[in-house]
Amino acid sequence: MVPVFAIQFWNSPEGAVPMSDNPGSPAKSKGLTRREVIKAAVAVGGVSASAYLFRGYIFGNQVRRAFGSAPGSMGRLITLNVNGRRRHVDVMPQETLAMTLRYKLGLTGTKLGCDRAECGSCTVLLDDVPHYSCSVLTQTVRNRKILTIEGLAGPDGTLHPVQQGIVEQQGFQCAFCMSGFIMAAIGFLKVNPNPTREELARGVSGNLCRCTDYHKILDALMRGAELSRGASHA
Amino acid sequence: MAIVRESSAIIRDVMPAFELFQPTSIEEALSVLAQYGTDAWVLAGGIDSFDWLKDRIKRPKAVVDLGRIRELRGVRELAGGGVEIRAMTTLTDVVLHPAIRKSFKLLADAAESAASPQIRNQGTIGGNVSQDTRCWYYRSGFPCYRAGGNICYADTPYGMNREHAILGAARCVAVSPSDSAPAMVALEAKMLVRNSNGERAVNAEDYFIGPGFDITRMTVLKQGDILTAIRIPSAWANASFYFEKISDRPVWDFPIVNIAAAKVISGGKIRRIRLVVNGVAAHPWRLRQVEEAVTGQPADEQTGARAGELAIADAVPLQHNGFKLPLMRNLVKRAICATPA
Amino acid sequence: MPDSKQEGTAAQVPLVTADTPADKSKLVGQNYVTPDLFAKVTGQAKYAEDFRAEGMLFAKLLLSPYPHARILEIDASQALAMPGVRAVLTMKDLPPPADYMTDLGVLIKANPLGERGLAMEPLYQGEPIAAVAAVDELTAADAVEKIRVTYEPLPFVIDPLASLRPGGPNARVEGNVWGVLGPEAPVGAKRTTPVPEVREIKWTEEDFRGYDEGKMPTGTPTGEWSYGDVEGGFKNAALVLDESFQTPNTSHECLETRTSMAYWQGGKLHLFGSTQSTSQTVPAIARWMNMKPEDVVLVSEYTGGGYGSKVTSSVHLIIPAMLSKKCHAPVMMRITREDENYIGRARPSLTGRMKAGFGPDGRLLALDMFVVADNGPYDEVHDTYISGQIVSLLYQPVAMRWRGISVLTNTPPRSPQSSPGGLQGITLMEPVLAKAARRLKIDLLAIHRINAPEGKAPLGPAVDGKRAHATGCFMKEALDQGARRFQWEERRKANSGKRNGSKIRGVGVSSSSFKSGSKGFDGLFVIQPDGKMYVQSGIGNLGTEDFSDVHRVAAEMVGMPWEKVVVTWGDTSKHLPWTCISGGSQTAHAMTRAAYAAAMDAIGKLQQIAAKDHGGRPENYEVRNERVYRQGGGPVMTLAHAAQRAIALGGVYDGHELPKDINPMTVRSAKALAGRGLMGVARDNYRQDGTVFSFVASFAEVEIDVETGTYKIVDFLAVADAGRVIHPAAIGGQILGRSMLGIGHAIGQKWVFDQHLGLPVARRFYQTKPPTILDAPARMDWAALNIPDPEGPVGAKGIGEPPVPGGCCAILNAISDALGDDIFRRAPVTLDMILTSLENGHPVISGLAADI
Amino acid sequence: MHIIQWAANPWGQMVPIHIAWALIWVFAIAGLTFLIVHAIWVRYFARRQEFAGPALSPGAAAALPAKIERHSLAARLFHWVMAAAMLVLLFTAFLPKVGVRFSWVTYHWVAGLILLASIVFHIVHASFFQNFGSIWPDKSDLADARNRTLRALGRSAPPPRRFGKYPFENKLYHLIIVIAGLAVAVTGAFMLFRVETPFLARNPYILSDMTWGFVYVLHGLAGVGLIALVTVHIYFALRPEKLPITKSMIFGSISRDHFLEQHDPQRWVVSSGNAGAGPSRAD
Repeated sequence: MVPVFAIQFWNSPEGAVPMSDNPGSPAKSKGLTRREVIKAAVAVGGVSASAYLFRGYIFGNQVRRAFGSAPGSMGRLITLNVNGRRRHVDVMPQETLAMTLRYKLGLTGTKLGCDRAECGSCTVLLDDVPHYSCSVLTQTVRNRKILTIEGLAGPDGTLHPVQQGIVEQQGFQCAFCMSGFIMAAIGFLKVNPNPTREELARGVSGNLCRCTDYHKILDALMRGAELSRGASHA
Repeated sequence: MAIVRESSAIIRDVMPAFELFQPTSIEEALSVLAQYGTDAWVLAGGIDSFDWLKDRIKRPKAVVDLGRIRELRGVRELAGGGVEIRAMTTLTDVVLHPAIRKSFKLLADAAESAASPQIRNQGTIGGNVSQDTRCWYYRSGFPCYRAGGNICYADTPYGMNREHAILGAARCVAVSPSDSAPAMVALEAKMLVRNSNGERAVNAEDYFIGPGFDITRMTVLKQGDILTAIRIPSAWANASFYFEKISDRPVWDFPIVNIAAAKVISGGKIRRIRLVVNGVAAHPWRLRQVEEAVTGQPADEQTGARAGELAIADAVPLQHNGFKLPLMRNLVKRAICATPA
Repeated sequence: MPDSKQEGTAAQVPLVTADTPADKSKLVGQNYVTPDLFAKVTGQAKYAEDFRAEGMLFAKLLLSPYPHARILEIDASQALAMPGVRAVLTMKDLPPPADYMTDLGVLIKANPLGERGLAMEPLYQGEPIAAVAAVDELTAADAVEKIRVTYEPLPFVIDPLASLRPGGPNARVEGNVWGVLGPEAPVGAKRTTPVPEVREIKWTEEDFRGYDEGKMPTGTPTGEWSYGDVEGGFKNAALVLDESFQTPNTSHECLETRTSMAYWQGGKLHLFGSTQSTSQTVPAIARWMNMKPEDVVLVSEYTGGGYGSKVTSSVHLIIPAMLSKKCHAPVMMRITREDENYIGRARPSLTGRMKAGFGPDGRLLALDMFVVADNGPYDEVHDTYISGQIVSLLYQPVAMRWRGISVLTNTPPRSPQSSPGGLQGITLMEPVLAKAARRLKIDLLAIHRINAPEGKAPLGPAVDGKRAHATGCFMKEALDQGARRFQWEERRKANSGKRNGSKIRGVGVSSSSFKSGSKGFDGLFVIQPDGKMYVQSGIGNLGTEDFSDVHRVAAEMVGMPWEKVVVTWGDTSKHLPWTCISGGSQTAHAMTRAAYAAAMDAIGKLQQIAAKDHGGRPENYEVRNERVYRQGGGPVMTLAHAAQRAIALGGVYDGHELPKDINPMTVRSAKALAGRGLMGVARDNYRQDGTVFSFVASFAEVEIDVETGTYKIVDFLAVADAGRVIHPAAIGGQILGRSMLGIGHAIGQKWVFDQHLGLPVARRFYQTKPPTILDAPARMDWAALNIPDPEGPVGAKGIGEPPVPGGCCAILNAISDALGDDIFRRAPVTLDMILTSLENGHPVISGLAADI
Repeated sequence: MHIIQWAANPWGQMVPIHIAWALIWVFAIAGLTFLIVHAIWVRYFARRQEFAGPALSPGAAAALPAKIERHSLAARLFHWVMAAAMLVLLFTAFLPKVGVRFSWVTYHWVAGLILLASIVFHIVHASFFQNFGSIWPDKSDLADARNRTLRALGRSAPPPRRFGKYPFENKLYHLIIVIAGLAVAVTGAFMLFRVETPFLARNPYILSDMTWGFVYVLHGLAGVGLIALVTVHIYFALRPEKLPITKSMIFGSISRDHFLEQHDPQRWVVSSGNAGAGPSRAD
């Protein structure tokens, strides 16, 4: 039941190093003084909290249990497909996708608002379908296509039409809920590219905004839908 | 005089460590369940489970994720017009399935009224019908009857019980929060339950149980049981359906009362009918007397009004939920005289 | 059809709406892409929990299971023995509360009974008692469970009226009310505030007569003021109403919890927090930490909502700071949603008794208002007092008496929430106004117009013979504009009470107002030789966009295109000026004034430099279009060139000499920036006659299903008097967004407590019911009167608060328009109340307790 | 194995909530074991009972009625009502706990009320209309018990006297059942506040959680205790040598021969027919 690669990589340093999207990760800042590391880390913001990762190594009991011989028991070293990249990461059995994204892959655009599948700030797409990543076990999304807010803009920085719509309409206020709304909207538009305002509202109704700027949010998302249609035709 | 108490610290965050199993067949799943017994937890969509785990109230040693078992997914049309929905089919897939939309719109409407889009994308039909009650005392991890204790915090002189039961209460006054469950009972669904001794089919009506029968469970599922599929017979295919859910919020909320009705009407008269209300008792509440009383009657306001009164005849309100009586009465009336859309 | 007078006023009023065409030649009043937006849409924006530091530890809180108890012992030995656990923090580890000198030179004495962040006598269930730092959250959480605490349970009370009953329990061992009231004895007058103390007040059984019939009891208040002949007013009244009403406790429920991360470096504390204010949070933290403000660095570039709950949010910020000090490592304290429910602040419910006398024309002749606030366990909230002030301004009662008492309860701590006291006061008053209109057969809009404030309208009590007054009120104009856009009269005729099957329609309107500006803060920017304008912004970025918007005023004044303006915000190590707190709708007014002052300072310096180099007197030169021009002539120098000259000249020009009246924080920042270019730095000293208030007229149409008690808001409009409009998109978002917050108070947001256990049972969003996107009205629209405030150089006013009560009460009034009087006596109006009232033919009287 | 089930109440205090249900089996097995051991003992090891001297001159014996009343009609009614209630209570209480699911609460509290009423009746009846003392063990019972034990063990000891109205074993059993019965009945009465009844408003807050905990534990312990007691009681009722007594609980009387064989007319004076008069100690 344990995936072969997990066993192979079990002792490899690669497995022990948090993979991160940015140059500031401790893996790459070897040799810096502690102060420099803190500066670098804080400056770029996205460094993985390696401690969060290392629990299993510090207290091996859990690691050993994670390799129980019973049918279906999972290994901890897995590969995820995030924003089109293969990401090799060490994941505890009870770890949620939101935690893996935020604390191990440095993808902090996915927010935790309630951690109870209620507010939608943590919404990501799994195979194009919106899910609350706070309520998905990372171990269960191996070999699924994970898309987060960071994966939307093109390499040249061109925004996704839905992002563009928000920029044009000055949508959202504090924007803590924004990435969740954007992902929910994109997922909805994939199955319903030409929605009425009311339909789109239903499509993103699994997301809360406490600035309660719902009206302007819908203006922006409707504009985003319009731009998306244009983009898909082009 | 001071009573001094040492309290055990309570923290309602961070899932405790457990061992995760992702079997690819039901047999495998059953063997893990057998191996761990009461220390095992079956994970379907997880929407209900993660509350228990993150609140650290339930602490299984092993979590068995059914997500990788192919035979537990998908909808299959049965010869003769019924459908079989495998338990791990998501609510979204149920809502969108053409056969269900065509013949059993009642179920599609019920499933669509549940929770939020993201939850319907992840939550399964099996999980939705089998979910635990949302009584806020029980969910707080208090040692109430349902949690194996000896008290009901909701039905006390101070209990906050606006959302609680008006029917079938027995010490525990919690209600079933499911939107799809009443539809299942109305459609005479059969629930297929598998355990090490094999598979048995249980009528939806008997699948859901009340506190009088077993105060700690909402369904007949016991340790080691897995709900594998739900079979909806052709009995009510294309009947005229009525589903309505009343809740405080139009999305991500549980029903205060919901109603699922299947009717066969000809010549303006009700020939056959199944009426099920949820959110009023610990299990979907089938209105047998009402069904008998209105069969053969015209599907009109009068019949509806009489049916409504009859429906709440045995209801016993708690301190804060008296409004559920007129609400249930009015919904029954609507369900009877509503003309198929 | 609307009368000609309305038409008349309407014609003269400049209006900004969502569809107002853009004017490229201007910055002020135009939409633009704010400098934070790209980072937000791409997920790059860093909120407090998005920062990481190598070796970062994680903190978890141990919360009190009791609503009130004394802690006899905390035994953390087992927790500390766990591998990976680094430290356990309790109250004993926290610095003692310190006195605090405001920038106005007022000494705020420390409150010995105030909140400490960690408690040894927890006063509400969920109050933090200890914090554990460990290598990861799982270890920290497991460690929390290993801490043994020995409690002595103490009496507790959830319902303020229960505490006022004879022999009722007190929330604190010392008593149930604060002995010293804040704003009634304005601190501005004194140089030192008295040390707050707690005393006990009980009412008599006699006072409680009528409680069971839903009449709010009235007894000894802690605050009272009045003006005019109230009794006489009642005598002459054509109609006297005596109504009791209950507003809800509502948590702010910011989507971003008050998570924070801290580490120490070179003796300085670096805090990454979620706070509304930037500059003002530094002295607050310094006070809690007993440190010098210079040694505190706060980073808060993006804040996920505040609404008054994070004005500085400093109380709990110090926990990771102290843990980090103990562990010599960075500490991240991730506040969970449940933690936030407890420590995240809430709006206090007000129970109100409103006795109102109306003339035959609907004029409010006399008002006797008594409010009881559910204060929570800590520092006194002033919602009681403000509710009276706002009502006295908004409805201009000829004579009025206000009495109030804020009772301590063992419930989570309160704080201001968008329109603190304003929401409650107006929500207590509007149903009375609507009922009066029905009794007197007056149109609901008319009764609002006839009582609306105008010009420099007076408010509150007379302090040594003089009543305070507003700088200017355009409530009537807002009502008239709204009536036109909403087609008020046509709608009332067509839809009011119209029945369709089980559905009934109702149309409502509400007035609203709130204080919307302060003054006396500093502006600071530097025009550098690269030709760019570098603006230092001490304003918090909590979504209002003020942190950037207000500086458009300065940029426009010095003729700087926005592309060449660089705004620095959210990091106090980056030399920010002294700034008002980002709360209470002060910023738009206060900081446009400060920006204006800094711009005037820069313009003056530019003119002087031009005069030095090109002869003539400074006033012969003017600044526009990135250049300095000779009046009536051509440009003499670019701003880039002027910046170089300023550096060469030094002194006042490049910030080596600074104004004497600016705040020490601004001085520090300006010194750090000196020599980089031409500095605009000044304190806002512009005079202002009166207090600034904004106004909103809100209109709503609802459709109620009388068989289910559910209702939909089919249309909503809010028209605001918010002074000069700086950024239409932002102001539109504020108007409708804050209206929606108020609508939440009308349709469902609430607390639920078990009074016997003293615990909240509603802990989740699906239980406390914040409004969803599907609760939003099917149609929504906004407009803003673009009338500059008569006082001050810019005339901008804040708009964060006044839409809230308007949103709430437009709905309440629409419901009663559909169903008639006495359907509800509390907010929110939920389907159970509607059904029961219709069923019984009389309103639900379930006691005057908020949390049910 | 732990005896009490604890749980954290809403304030985090550990309070007992009920006994460990495993005790059901412990006491059921204890009861069975007792009767098996006793049956074997009687069958293979026990000697015939011998009593001191002739009880009564044949003449006096002949004067006795052929049937001697042992239980009044009221007493018999009470016994059987109580027995029925007790059985219902035991089954409704413990069957669901061992997996036989049914809606039991209503039967349980109704039977409980009946038991309560019959107990009250019995106390009044026994105290004022019966020889209250006759059921409580007295000195001579203890002395005789000692002698009988010694003789049973084959040691020399004077033969015991015949019994009064109730044999010592009856008295002992009654004593224990009084303790268990009162405990279960009194605690049960309080527990009526926790279930839906037509005549009481539910209020779990009349006692503190801790007090409630002990109420439930006491109820449970007495309850499982009664499993064993009732088993033993039924066993004796069915034993051949005790059948006359069992019959007397149905028909009310025992035969003169049985009376003469087992009972001491001086300790159980029947001639005058007034059961009220205390025995005369004349030796």
